[in-house]
Amino acid sequence: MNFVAPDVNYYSMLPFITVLLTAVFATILPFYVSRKAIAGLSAVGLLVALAASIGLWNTNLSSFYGAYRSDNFALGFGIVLIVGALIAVISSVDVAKRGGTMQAEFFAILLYAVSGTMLLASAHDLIVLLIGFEVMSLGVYVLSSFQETAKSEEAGMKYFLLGGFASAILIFGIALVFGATGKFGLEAINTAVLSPEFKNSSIAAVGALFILIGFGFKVAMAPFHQWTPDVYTGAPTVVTQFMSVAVKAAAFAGFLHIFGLALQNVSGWQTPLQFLIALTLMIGNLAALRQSNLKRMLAYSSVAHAGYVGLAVLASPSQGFSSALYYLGIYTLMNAGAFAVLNVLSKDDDGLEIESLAGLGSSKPLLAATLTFFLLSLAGIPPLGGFIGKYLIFSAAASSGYYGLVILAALTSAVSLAYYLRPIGLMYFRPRVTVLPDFSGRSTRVLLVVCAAGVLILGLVPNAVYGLLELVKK
Amino acid sequence: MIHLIIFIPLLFALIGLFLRGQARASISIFAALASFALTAVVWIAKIDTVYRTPWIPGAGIFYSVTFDGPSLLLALVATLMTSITLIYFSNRKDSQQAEGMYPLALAMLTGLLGIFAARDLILFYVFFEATLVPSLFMLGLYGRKNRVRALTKMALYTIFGGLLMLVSIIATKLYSNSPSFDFLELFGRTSQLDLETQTWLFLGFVAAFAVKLPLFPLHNWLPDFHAENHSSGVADVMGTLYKVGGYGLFRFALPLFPAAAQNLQWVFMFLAAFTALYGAWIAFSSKDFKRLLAYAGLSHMGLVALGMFSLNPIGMAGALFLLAFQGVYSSALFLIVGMLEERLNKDVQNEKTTSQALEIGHVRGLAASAPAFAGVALVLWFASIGVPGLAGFIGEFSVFLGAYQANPWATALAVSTVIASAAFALTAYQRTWLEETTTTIPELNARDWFVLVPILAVTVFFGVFSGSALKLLEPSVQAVAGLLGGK
Amino acid sequence: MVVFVILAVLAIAGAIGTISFKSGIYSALSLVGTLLTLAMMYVTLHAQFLASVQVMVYAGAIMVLFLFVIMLLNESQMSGADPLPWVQPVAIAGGIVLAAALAFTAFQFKAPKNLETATAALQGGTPGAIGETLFTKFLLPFEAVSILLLIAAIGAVSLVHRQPAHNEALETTSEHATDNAYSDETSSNPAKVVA
Amino acid sequence: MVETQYYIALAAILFSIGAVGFLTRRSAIQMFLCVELMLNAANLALVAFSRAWGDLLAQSAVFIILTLAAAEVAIGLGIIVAIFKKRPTTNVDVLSSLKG
Amino acid sequence: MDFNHNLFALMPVLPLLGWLVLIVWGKNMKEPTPGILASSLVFLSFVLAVVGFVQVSPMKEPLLNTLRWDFLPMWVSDAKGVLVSKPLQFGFALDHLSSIMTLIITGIGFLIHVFAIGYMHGDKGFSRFFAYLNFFIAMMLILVLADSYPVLFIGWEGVGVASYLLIGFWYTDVKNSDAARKAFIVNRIGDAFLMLGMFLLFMTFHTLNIHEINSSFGSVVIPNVTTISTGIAFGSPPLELAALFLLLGAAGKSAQLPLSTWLPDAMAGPTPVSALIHAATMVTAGVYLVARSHGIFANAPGASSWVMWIGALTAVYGALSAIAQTDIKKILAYSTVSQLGYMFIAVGSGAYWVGIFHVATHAFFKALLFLSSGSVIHAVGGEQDVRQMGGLREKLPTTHIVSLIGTLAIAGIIPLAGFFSKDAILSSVFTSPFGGDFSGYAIWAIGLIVAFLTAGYMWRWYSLVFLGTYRGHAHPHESSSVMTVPLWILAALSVVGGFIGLPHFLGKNVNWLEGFLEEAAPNALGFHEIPLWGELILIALALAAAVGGILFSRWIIARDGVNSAGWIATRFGNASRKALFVDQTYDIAVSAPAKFISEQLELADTHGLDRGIGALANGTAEAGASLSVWQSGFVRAYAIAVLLGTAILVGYLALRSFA
Repeated sequence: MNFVAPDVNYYSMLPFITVLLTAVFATILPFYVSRKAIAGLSAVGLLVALAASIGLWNTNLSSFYGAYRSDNFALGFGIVLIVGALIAVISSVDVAKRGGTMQAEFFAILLYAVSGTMLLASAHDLIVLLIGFEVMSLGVYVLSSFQETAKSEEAGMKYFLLGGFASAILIFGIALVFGATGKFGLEAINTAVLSPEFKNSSIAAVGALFILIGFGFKVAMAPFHQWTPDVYTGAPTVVTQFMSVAVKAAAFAGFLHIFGLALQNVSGWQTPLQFLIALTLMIGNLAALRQSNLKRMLAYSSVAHAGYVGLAVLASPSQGFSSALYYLGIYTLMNAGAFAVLNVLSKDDDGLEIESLAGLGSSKPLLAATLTFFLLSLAGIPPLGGFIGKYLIFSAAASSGYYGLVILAALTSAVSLAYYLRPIGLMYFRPRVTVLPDFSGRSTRVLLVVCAAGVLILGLVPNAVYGLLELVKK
Repeated sequence: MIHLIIFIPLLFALIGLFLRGQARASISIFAALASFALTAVVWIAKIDTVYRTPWIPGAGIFYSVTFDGPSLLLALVATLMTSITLIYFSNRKDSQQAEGMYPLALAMLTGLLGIFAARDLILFYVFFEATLVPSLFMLGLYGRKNRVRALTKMALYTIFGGLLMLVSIIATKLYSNSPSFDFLELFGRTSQLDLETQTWLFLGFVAAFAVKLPLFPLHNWLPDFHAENHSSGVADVMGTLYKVGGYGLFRFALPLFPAAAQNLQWVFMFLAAFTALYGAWIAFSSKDFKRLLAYAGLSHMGLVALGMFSLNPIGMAGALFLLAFQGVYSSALFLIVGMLEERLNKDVQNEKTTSQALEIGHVRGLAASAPAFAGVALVLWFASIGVPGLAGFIGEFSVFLGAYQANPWATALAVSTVIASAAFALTAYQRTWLEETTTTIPELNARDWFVLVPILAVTVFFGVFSGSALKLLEPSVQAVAGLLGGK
Repeated sequence: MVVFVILAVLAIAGAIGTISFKSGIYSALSLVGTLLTLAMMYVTLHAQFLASVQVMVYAGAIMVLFLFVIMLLNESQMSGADPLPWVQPVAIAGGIVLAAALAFTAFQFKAPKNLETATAALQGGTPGAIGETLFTKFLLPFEAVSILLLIAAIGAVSLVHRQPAHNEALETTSEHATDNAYSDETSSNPAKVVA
Repeated sequence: MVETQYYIALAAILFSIGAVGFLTRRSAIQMFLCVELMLNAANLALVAFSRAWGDLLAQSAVFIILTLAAAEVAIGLGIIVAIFKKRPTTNVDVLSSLKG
Repeated sequence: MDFNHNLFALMPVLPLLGWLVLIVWGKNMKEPTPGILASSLVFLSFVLAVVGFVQVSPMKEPLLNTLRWDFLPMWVSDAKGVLVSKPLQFGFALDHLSSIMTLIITGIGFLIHVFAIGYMHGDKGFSRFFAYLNFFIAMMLILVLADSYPVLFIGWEGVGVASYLLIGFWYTDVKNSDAARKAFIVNRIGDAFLMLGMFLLFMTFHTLNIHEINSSFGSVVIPNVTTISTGIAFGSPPLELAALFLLLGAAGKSAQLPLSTWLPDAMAGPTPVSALIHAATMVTAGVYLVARSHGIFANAPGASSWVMWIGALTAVYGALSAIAQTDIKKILAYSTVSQLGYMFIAVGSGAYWVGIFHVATHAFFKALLFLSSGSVIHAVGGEQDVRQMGGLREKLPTTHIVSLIGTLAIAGIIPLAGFFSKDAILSSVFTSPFGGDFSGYAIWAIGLIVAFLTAGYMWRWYSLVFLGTYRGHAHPHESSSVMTVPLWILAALSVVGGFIGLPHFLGKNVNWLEGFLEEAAPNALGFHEIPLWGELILIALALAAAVGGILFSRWIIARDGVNSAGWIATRFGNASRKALFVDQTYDIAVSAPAKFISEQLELADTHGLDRGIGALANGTAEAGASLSVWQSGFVRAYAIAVLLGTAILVGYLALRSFA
């Protein structure tokens, strides 16, 4: 029995390992060290992982026979995820007392979930991808029911049950895909599908469909989006922030990998996906119009944005990957920023009535200005990054011929202006009605300014980042 | 040199944010005058080099700007009028409460100069939408009672049109598979496209420009925008300058899709003529001065659209001339209304209600106490209804002359606006200035004259010696007309 | 073939039992029955090691945990009207459609190799064979699963650990939270709870 | 040797029964049981395919999914216990305060 | 800049300078200086006009000024179809026709300026009045000297603006401002048609230069652009339509029938204004336009006959309305409308020099009549109602004599100017090529009747004001010499004026004016000859009509007594005073519905469209609301969506592969 030495290349997994190590330390140390130190430790850990990912850029290493590959795509998503996690960690520091995220385990579980997302982003094997998916999901199930309030528990429960149901479907899909191709590796599946003696196209199609539904649920595409508003509103705001940004980005990484690489040539999933995207765009934007609670409105808006990124999945991999990555990068900054502002302004985790924002422009100028930046960028107003992101996605989808969807996306993003403009209008053009608590410490202020600057720079000088993404093209 | 002109106002707007009171006023006025001076230098030194650097090379977007004929003329008018308006605003007593106007106006000026200079479609779109934000803030921060309704209406109209244009911009680049969005590269390729695609792409562009012009069905935001704006008229002036629909049509929509333009010519000419008549006809019975001027502006824009869609060189040159100089005298009328309102509202309360003073017929016979003021107002009203010898006539006459060659019936309809505009202008003028005196107002003082003299000079000078402005427009109109094969 | 039919019928009966029994215990027990039948099926599919693992881990550990929790919560019978009466028939119809479609696609499966040669490579799914693949070709998932178990453990602990959070702010919120949690609960709960 | 199609058909049927069970039962634990059933159906399909392809990888994948199910049970029951300890019933419809 | 070419172009510049000076520094000038300044500037223009007249009379071609600049953008596609930019030049041209007009404008203008110094004595806006008068003279000169239609249009609208300012001079009274606004708007309607005419001309001739168009009938080279054989045949449809547009434009300015309602109201302005603008110069601009574009009208028979018919109908309408008027100036206003009708008959008949001849003579005696009524009003302290006057023969001897001369002149008594010009009109319409078989004679007959009526109402005017006993209660006194001197000059001109256009029977080349205008405004071809005795009969009949009119009027006044306004009481009298109710019909038929529609549109636009857009907006919002209802909060409801989604998609795939 010849013993085949496993090809383990630790250097390529450096960012993943650093996050894992920080998670382990964060699990052990809280018995000796104060909670703030743990937050600092996790932030440092994430920064080291960030540095490692940037270091690995363009190296295109892989280990475990290609099951774990740290190519530019994975590293790009890794960076986006780490930034999302960093924002969550920093903004959790100021609201720890109120947000019920006091226990030290909060950071441990958060970091484990982040490692899960990084695994998901760099996996080139269905099973590894599944494990990353599950680690992330379990982490977030726990985090969303972290607060001892009825709302948080209800959110956790709902998310867990529906999540379990969806992952069962996902696993059945993986089984069917294996059945049809006999392979787990993404490239291997693709070669199997293209090879002449590939016979089980219908099994593969059904398998692809099941995987589409599994990921559709996690990415919150209509009609599987229904859990998002309830869970986002119920969970603590910091967790919602992390979920809406990092979890969604990681899910899209998996989505792109599977449907961009493995099932590229399997027919049958494109039309349902178009139908899902159209539904998501409409439901996401229309439902948000009538919301009176800012947190719930941002939840529906994140559903809508899932629709926009879905367009990138449809587009050809060469353009689709880079525009999706750029969009998710910008989305992370602006959405996490918006949640950070919401976080410091609300007295509890039930979110904030939009009406109570009235007059914020004069009472808390910095918060109001940064929130305006984020909302305008979410709406896609030109000078800011949101516009460039939307433009790239629209042109990627248009170049693969999905004009109908692009026009629908344009119209729904016009509708989205209505509900993004309302808070801005209230903040600046209405006298103050209620006094809002302000938990923002120095760290959140710096965070907000950095995010707003990021959004502006990515809007004005996108080439600095987008140029790098050129290399993501396969 | 060109970037200096475009970005000086924005730079000083940011600096101005940190200053207060008189310092902010003088900085802002200096910025506007500086950009005006530089534009004048560009005009005299005839610099029309195209400056082009990659902005997002991956997506084929380049930062290419130049000031050729029409954009230079429009830029001159924009910078001149902004500096005059800011000087006027600094004279006003209530400029302390609305200090935000300075940076916002300068930000808008940068946007406008960007629009006129941009040669890359995406760059044009970015400036086109970005200019909307300061305008919305001006309306929102310093508007009247139901300003938020007007604000949302304007925002939605513009964004809807804008996004449709964005989609057709993307589709243009793809269909004509040109390497970049640069107008010169797209220019040759799009005319080979078949008529059907050209028409769809053309309609995408026209949707955005029809909102901005505005043309009939999409004009509903304009009266509310002007009625609800700050009574000093600064926001209205910037709004008048922001009517870039006509320029957009001339620069991008018509040359890129000649076949579609010729095919749909008669539809849009009748629509434009109808808008002109519709605007003038409603102006006759509008109650409030601001609304009256809004509808008068709508009627002017109808004529600009008529000239543009006539695809006839004379018509287009006239439309550009009218577009440029209506920026001068229509804005001046808004300033006159502002001065009037300031004189009548001695105790300017900052409660944002529609002040009585602006209602037509509320006060009468002001000429008795301020004859010079009445004279200046009369000259500006005559310029706005196109009495020969003033700048309005040159534009209007050439628009009609050109449009008649293309479509006599639509022009006949449009010429009737000449009568309707005389009716509403003189009625409004008579209600406030003539008839028996009900109130007396102070005569124009030195500072008012300092604001009004340049405007009158420009209106009269370019009404008679219009040659120099026409020489500016000639080359590019000749090029576009040659392409469109106008009759 | 006969063995397969018997086992299939048993499995389906067990599954139907799990979903139809009212009380938790009976459905858990019928699920255990299904699991055991599946283990036997694995044997026929040349996966002896998996069969034993299934029996030990799944039927043994996990189901015991389930029974333990069901006992712990001694939840009474489901009472009160179902707030969503239309869910049941729609679910059943949907399930049938799904089953039919899947079964139909299943029968379209064309085996890539003939069974004999394929099963030979399996070496009967003995622990040795599986161990070898696990530690060579399948090493990364094997390691990755360890993270999964780690987070499961910490998650469970932190969920329990939540209650006696020691900071005063949370103290107040938690008392306050739990009281109103029930108050609005019962009022909003349409099903009249039998005390 | 029984053909693989039959095993897959059986897996499909078990999967659908699990799905229906998830929707009809109103107690959280029983819904969770149904999810476990669906997972087992998937395992069966995988084992059947591993025999069809003669590839032990699928069996080790089943091994992984087993541990995954175990972890999920740990967390799931943790949450269920944490939540329903304070509530009289494990009826999941009770948890419907978040809506709109 | 060579001097002799651009000297005449200075004519409009001087009064414009006067306007500028008076507007800016007018206020701080003491009473008479603005008047003197304005009058002297107009006098200088008059000198320039005379110099121009001397300079241009020997020349055949029009004298073009060299100081030109680009005014309007214009493109013409040359032979190869390539667009060549040929912008329209802002320039002037002086030829025989325009030099005569400049003489009339500056001459009469100067006299009226001098008269106005006396008339406007003591008025608060003294300098403003003379500024506006100078502005008017400048604009009228631009109109007359223009060498292309758009430059003519500048003068055209310029005089419209001047008349608006002057009619509404005493703006504090609502009636005056309304009259001014009405005048401007009705003029604007005429201008709109003139514009359409210009566009059509450009479409057919590719140029708007007047001399190029007039000379382009038959194939001729249009300098340095193209040699196009115009192919514009005699009476071709675009030509007829263009001529019609020009006619409607002229009708607007010269208060012909469709657009004649504004002139009587224009009397609200001061009397010198009525004399200068609404008698002598501005209203004749329409006649000048037709004469200037003689090429077009000569080749458009249909349009020319239209011109004649409109002239005839307006003449009758004017005469009938003038008979029963009670306001001294209103009588003269309607008389002007009727005389303008005469001029349109003349130019319509193709004899353009006759039209200009009547413009000249009419300018003399109508200005005379207006100024004398001005001095009468001045004497009786602003009273304008003839029923409060009478018996002023003794108190105002000079005004009486000059008014008598004026009345006889306008009636057309033998040696005075009116006789010759009216006779020339009647004989030209009698022999006109455009008369066709019937309409020539019919219009001649109408002309005779109008001559009879004119003599009648003028004599009534004279007798009501000067004969009988003084019915008013002011104490009239003769006006100062500054007002009587212009009256005497005008009286002399009314007497002598007729001799520049003696009738043919006195000899072939004895008629100076026809010869002088041979090139500038050649007659249309095809005047048929009438024998000598025929001409004599026509003259006799014309004279008979005039004398008969006067005798009839004397008989009526003798019958009902000079003080009783017998004619007014009858129903016919009432209709005549209301100017045949034309004004009222316009208000009901045109302005009321236009105002109503405008109000409805305004309401619809501000609220109607709002509701529409509002409905759309909350429509989408409602859709959003219904979605949140679907979000029921029950876990199992969400799961159902997942299951159904799966079932449908898989079913779809199965079916697809099955089908």
